[in-house]
Amino acid sequence: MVFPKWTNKIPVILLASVVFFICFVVFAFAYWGSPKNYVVGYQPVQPIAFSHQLHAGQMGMDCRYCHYNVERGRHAGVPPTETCLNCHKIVKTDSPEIKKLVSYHEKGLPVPWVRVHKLADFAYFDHSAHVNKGVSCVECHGRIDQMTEVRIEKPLSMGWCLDCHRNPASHIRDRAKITDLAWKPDGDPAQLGREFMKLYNVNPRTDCSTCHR
Amino acid sequence: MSSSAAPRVFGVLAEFKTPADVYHAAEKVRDAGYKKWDVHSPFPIHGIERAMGIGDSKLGWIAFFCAATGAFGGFGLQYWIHKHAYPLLIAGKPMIALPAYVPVTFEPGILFTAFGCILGMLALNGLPRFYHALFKSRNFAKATDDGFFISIESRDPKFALDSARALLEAAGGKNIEVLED
Amino acid sequence: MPSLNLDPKRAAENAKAPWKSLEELAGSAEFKDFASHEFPEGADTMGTDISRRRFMQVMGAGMAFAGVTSLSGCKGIRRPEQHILPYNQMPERMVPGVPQFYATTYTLGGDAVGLLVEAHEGRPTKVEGNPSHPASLGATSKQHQASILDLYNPERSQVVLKGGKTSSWEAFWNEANPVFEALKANGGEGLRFVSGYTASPSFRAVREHALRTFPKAKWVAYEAVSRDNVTAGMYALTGKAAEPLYRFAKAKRVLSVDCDFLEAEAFNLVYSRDFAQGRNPDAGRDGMNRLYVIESGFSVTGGAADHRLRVKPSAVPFALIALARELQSRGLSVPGFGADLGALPGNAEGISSAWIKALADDLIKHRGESVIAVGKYQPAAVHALGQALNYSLGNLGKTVEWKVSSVHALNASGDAPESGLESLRALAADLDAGRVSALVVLDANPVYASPADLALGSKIASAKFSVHLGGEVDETGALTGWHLPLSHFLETWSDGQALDGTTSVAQPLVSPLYDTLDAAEVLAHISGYPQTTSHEIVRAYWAGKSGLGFDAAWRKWLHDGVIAVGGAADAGYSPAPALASLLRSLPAPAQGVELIFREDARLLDGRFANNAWLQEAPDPVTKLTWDNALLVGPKLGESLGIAPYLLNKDATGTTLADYRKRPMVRVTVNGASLEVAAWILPGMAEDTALLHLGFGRVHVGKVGEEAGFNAFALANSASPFAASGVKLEKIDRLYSLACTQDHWSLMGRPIVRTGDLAEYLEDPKEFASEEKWNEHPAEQSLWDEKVRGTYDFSQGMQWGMVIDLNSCSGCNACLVACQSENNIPTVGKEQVLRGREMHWLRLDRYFTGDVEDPQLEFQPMGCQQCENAPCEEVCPVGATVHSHEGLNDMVYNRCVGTRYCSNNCPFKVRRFNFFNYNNKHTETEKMRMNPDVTVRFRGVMEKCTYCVQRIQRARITAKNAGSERIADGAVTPACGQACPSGSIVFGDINDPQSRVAKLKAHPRNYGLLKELNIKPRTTYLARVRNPNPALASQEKAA
Amino acid sequence: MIPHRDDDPTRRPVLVESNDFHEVTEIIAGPTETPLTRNWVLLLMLSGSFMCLMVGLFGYLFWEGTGVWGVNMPVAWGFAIVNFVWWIGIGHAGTLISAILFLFRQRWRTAINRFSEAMTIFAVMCAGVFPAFHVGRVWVVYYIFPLPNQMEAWPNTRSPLFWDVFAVSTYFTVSLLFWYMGLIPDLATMRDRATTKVRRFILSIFSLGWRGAARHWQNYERAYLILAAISTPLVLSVHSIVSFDFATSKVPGWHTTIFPPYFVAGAVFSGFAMVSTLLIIAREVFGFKKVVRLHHIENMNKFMLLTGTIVGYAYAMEIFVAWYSGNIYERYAFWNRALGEYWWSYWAMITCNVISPQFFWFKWVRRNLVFTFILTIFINIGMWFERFVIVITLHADFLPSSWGYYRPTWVDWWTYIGTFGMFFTFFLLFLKFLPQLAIAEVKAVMPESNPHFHPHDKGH
Repeated sequence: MVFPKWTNKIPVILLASVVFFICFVVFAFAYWGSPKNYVVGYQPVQPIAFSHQLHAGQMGMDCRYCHYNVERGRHAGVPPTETCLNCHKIVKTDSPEIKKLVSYHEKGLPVPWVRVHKLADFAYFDHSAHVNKGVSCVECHGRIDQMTEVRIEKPLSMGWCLDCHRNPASHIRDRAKITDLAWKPDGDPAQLGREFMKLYNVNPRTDCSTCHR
Repeated sequence: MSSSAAPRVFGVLAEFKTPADVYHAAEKVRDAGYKKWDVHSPFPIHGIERAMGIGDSKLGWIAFFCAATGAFGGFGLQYWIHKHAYPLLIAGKPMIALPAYVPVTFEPGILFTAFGCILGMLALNGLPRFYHALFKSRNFAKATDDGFFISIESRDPKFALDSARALLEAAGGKNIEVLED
Repeated sequence: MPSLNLDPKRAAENAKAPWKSLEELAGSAEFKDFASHEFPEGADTMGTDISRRRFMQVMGAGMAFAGVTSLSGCKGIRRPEQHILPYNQMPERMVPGVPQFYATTYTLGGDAVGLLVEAHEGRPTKVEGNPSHPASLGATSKQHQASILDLYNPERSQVVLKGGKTSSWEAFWNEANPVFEALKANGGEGLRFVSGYTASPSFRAVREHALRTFPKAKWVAYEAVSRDNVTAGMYALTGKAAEPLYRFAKAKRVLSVDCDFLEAEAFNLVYSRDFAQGRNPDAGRDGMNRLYVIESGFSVTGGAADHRLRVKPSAVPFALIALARELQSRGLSVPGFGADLGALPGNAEGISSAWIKALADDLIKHRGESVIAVGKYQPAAVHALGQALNYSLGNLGKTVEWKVSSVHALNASGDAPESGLESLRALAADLDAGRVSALVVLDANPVYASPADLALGSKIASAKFSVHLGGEVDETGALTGWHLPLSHFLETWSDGQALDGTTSVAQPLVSPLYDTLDAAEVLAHISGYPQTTSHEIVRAYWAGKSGLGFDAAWRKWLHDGVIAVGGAADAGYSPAPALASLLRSLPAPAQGVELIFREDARLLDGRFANNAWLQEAPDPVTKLTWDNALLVGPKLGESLGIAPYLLNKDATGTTLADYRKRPMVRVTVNGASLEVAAWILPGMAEDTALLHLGFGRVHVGKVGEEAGFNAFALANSASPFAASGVKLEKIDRLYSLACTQDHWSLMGRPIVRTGDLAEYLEDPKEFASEEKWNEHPAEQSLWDEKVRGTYDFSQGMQWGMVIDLNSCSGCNACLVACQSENNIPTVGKEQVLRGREMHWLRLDRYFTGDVEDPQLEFQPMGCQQCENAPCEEVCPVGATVHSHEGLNDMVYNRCVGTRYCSNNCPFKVRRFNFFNYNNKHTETEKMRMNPDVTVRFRGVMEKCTYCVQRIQRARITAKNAGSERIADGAVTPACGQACPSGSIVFGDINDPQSRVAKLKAHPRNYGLLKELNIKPRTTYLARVRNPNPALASQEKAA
Repeated sequence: MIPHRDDDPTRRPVLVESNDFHEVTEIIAGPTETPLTRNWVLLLMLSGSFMCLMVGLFGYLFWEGTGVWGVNMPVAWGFAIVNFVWWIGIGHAGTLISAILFLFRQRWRTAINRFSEAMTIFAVMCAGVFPAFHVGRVWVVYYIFPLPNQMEAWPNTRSPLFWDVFAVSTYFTVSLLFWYMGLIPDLATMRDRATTKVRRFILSIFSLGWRGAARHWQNYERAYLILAAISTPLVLSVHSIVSFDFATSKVPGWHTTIFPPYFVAGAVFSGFAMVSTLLIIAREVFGFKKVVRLHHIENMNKFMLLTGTIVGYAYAMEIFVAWYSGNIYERYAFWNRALGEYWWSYWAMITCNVISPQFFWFKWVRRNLVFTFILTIFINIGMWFERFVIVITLHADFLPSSWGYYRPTWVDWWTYIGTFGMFFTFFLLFLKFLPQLAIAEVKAVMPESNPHFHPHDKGH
């Protein structure tokens, strides 16, 4: 059996397509496999249409009014229903959303908020340790004050954590400003950050046991 | 390769019985000054390249290049990991613990060389190539069994059908065929 | 009441798909229900976002799996929708993620110990000792540590049962009330209460009220292993029911007559601490105490002895008598005994007179600073004599105190304290005679835990109306008409009075997980006590005691965990006339093989038989888990023809060729007979066999069933703890015994370093030095160890540990504490047999010297945190690497499980999850987990990390307070915190002022395997013995 | 490619008892063209079913966890590693024969190289499955490879296991390439003999259009030479690195510098043993008596004698060093090997590995197929025990308190047996469908292949 001439092209074509395929696979992992793709943008629907954009943004409430444990504990904490009712006993009591809230409260049931930001369970992140060293909410959560429905803005991956733990300077700011999500440093943020690092003696660790126990 | 409408001649093919015959025939063809021609045998004939007057193989250089790439790559990877990417203290050793880097410097070197050799060999030989005019000759099947052949290609500037055939006949070639491309 | 944990289907699902259970967990309606209704207002824990997260945390490894599958990008697995369930009202002072500690009290068998319990968002997760409670001093026993497991035990009884069928409290009261009304009418004729001894004043008050309500009723207070003999002996001596308390810290010479005061006796936590204090070799020749032990078995106290005299059980009293004679002959008067001592039979054989003489000399030399301690199993006479000797030696008031006991408050009136066994015998008789119409058993299990000859089990039926209140449906509960679920001590209010009179309040950490009541509450209902809830009962009782300013006081008590320290009245020396006859009543030394029964070191009298941590904690001396065995000495073993199985390799100390199968023996005594597995224990007295109580339970959960052999079946109420004329014969059956240490010899290796005080004082430097112990030079490093990138161990905080082998008693409390703190799974007998136990901390036990009469060495062995860690260099993925503070970090979620690290670990302290040991947990069991520690998944290596989670917590607290340094003592690993003798010291070795740094500089300090140049961070203080020169010379001669 | 006889120092008698190239082709390529025999199919089904068993057991392991094996603490490595090292050792003969003997101009190698290279590849496959599956979390085993990832975490390249991954995978790849390259001309031969279209098509694809042109032969020979040159250090490095898995550790009985040479010698030893075991069978079954001749077997027996003696020397030297070091742990480790719980495995090893090869001092034994066959079986068993003895040394290391015992479970046993199924499945396929000797090479070493050959000086 004699092969037709054109078959001599096959090896070349084959070679080319293999090269292409490999490149594609690499790209596919780098893109779709990266948390930048599959973590960022997660935005579940919440049982009650609570808008951070309205409360934190327009009305300029401080994050810590609701997440009051952020400076003391590992967890910023989701406020107990009664915290909402502090205001909403009076304010907008007729809104259907508030009615939902109240009914939960009366039934003595917790509001089943859907969890948005979540690290792997073997990663131990402590809010107080970061916030007290001048790491702003915005560094990990993004501009919550502009979100009507909360979404993930940062990859929250180990590599991403390490990047900051290795050179934190540009992520450190004045403690007074941590909840001011819109705040922009005048001048080089890294320069400013280095000063606050000295002030708060920030020396982040990269030991495994810093986050994994 | 050109694909003109009219089938043009590929060249002449002649068979010889023994390695000795083909060896001496090759010397004659060489002396006749042909360039685009070749000897086909079921096994490598000792010293045939001298009889054909062809130069040395380039493969060594390819292999050497691949070896260097592999070894440097292997070492570089380890150096980069422990010096820059992931500098963790392990068993109290310094970040750059050279003796520990030897195996993974050596092995990639070998691996790359091996690929270099095989792929280089195929590339130099223009393989894989499934179509070739010679395959049209039934007789040529012997070339992988017990037949010895000389083929002179029409691409050769000195090529002239009659003179080539005459030369091969004179050299003792049997079953001389003219093959179309 | 949703029962989360009784759903085998769910458990099975979890077993199949551990990671899947996360979604189930988050999703399950059951769970939400649980979250919102299980606990009233503040106590709700499961519903917060926090415990949701931490709850996930415990499934960490499971999530690791999900994390991997997430590469596939499959939405469902990638992001299981989880809900955050916030409180409706936030409980006061709760900071999510920051544990809270509450003081409470644990009472057991008439003694009380103060505890601090750690709670995460309302879930109690860990038990610690209360430093300000004199019976704890911050230490805990293994039972304290393990008690938390019972709270979440899915098999604990949760509902009222009638004849074994599910019923309700309502139904019970409907039936019970008329009965008790009738009884009230007839004054309680035929009513019997059975309970254990109680240390709770408020409960005693309720009890007295009940007995006033039912004047004709009888109260049977019974403990299988009680201190009746002690109080009886003291009564003979002082005319009061009293308890001797020893001050070992001040004692220079200690004689223990079968008294395991380091583990088994009441107050052992304090005794361990005090004894360790007095054991300091740096105090010089006369500063360090010397311990003589006379015993038949082999206890950890015997292991701590400088001189140990092995005596057959029936001869033990006569050893003391011999001593008394000896002392008498040296002009020491023993008031009340003078005459009799002469009249008594002569020395029993096996008691070396030289030994007694030397001891007598020593005691005479140290009048007023010695202690003679007598064990609770010894008859009253021996106690009386022993304490009389203390008196004559002038120890009373100095090293020994006699305190009036409140345990027998029933008859504080002055007549002899009644013995629990006698009152139980009376009950049996009454039942036989049909004199019992109503039987109320409150948190006791006499059917199992009583000598076989009483045959209570067969008799209970004769009571028309019978109730059992208990934490589990045990042998007793299975026979009574009704079974009522009992609240765990962390779920209810109570109080306690320790032997020294210290009183404290016990407050609950959670409200009852199930619909349960505690004994006081039930009794209050029955007897119409003014208060009915435990909270009211306790408050009212103490309000009555305190009067004005009660609320402030109450709050302080709850905070401190102590009401008043001490306060028990002294009992003076006033011998009763009966004293003389006591000694004569002693049975003469017996011939032939004798058998003794002892409380098991872990399960006690069997009340902890369903506690997996304790079942798997090795017995301190035999290292057996999940079973008891008939312990015999090598010689006796030889004569029984079982020794070859067990000592075929004593040259190397290997115990067994086939390490799984042990020979069995038929024991015949008191007309009963039992087939038990036998175990050769070096150091047992001649012709003596020992069998521990507490095993072989029938009505017990999955954990306890088929564990060991029931020794009570052999016991006789005439003498419940010893039997003579025992017949032992080998039967050709084999039995698997899971031992965690197959090998007992040191092989002459410089691992445990010990020596005599004389040597030490002669040249402290040389005592534990490498030069002396290790002729092989240390390997040199190939590297310049200064060049380590950013790692410099001379900078910052560098963690290290020192363990003092001199004071470690080997009690295993650290092991259980570690298990509780680090979510270490139990693996079960089969896996232990395969050598797969998971304990991060072992207690290595070695025998040295003569196989018949060896010395015992203990060595706690956890990860040594080597600076040049062999495990690290072989891990291909860097799952175990070093931290800047010198910790050998283990990263579970990076581990692929090549197990090479374990091979290369010279100490073999790494543990591997051969199976998914953590996927069997029910939802309630998960509540027990420490949320600060990842729960490891199958295929992952794990090990001790110096409790790095505690270090991190301390660091963050310090940093938030603006300081870089963690103060010395701010971090204590679980083991060190539990250790009764304070042998484990942890801290920053770079801080010259820290305790650990000082100890590292101590001449007795040495590290293991120096020749490997691994630089372990855990080092040991060599052990110093203080033998009596007189005896030492003889022993050399012999 | 085989240098001319004149520069062959050993001046061996010619390889094949034939002076006709075509006959050689017939002898070797012929069997691949005959229809399948019943026995062959039965054998294939048998070995195939064992292979399935192996696959099933690995599935079971994957589902349940490593606990289904007998491994424990302290013996955290068991059969898996024993079998791994054993198979990889067997896989050493092939490359050794094709590379080292080639460089040493041992033309008799031609009789066995194709055969033993095939064996090498299948043995390495059997070896490879063990390290892959013995880890606790197979699904994250990719952590070991230096792949960029979102954790920005990298492997520890100082770990012997990391070296191992590279060594074994390199060895497998290179052996495979080497083997395939050798096959190309023979596939062409078969292509040109092919009678059916399908067969011809497939063979054409795999022979890549080989035309036996002199220019091709030139590059081909050069490639072969270079591969041989690099394979020689490779084959030595692989088992050295495998030995590092033990030698770089702290475990007494492992922690010794003698391991690399002694492992390599052992590997060659077992490799040759397995080759002759299989070759003797094949020779009888397929009647290669004309090609694989007695003196080839004898040569291999001499190799076994040599390497076996080296191994024996290593055993002795280990013990001497342990004693001489004065290190109590080392001393006990060896005392324990010989007289401890697992004494029987040690003496099985000594008997099979040190004593049995000594019979090869006698020429008549070396040339007696039955004896050779039996002895090679002994050696295979002995080398397995050697690895068992080494791994089991774990059961008693530094602290007596941590000493334990190891007992394989039924899963251990059947997984090991299953790998034989895998090995023979592939081997049977090879025997049937590929030329079992290098046709071109055999022809090339026939005196007739020499262009200056004259019938009168044939065979001198």
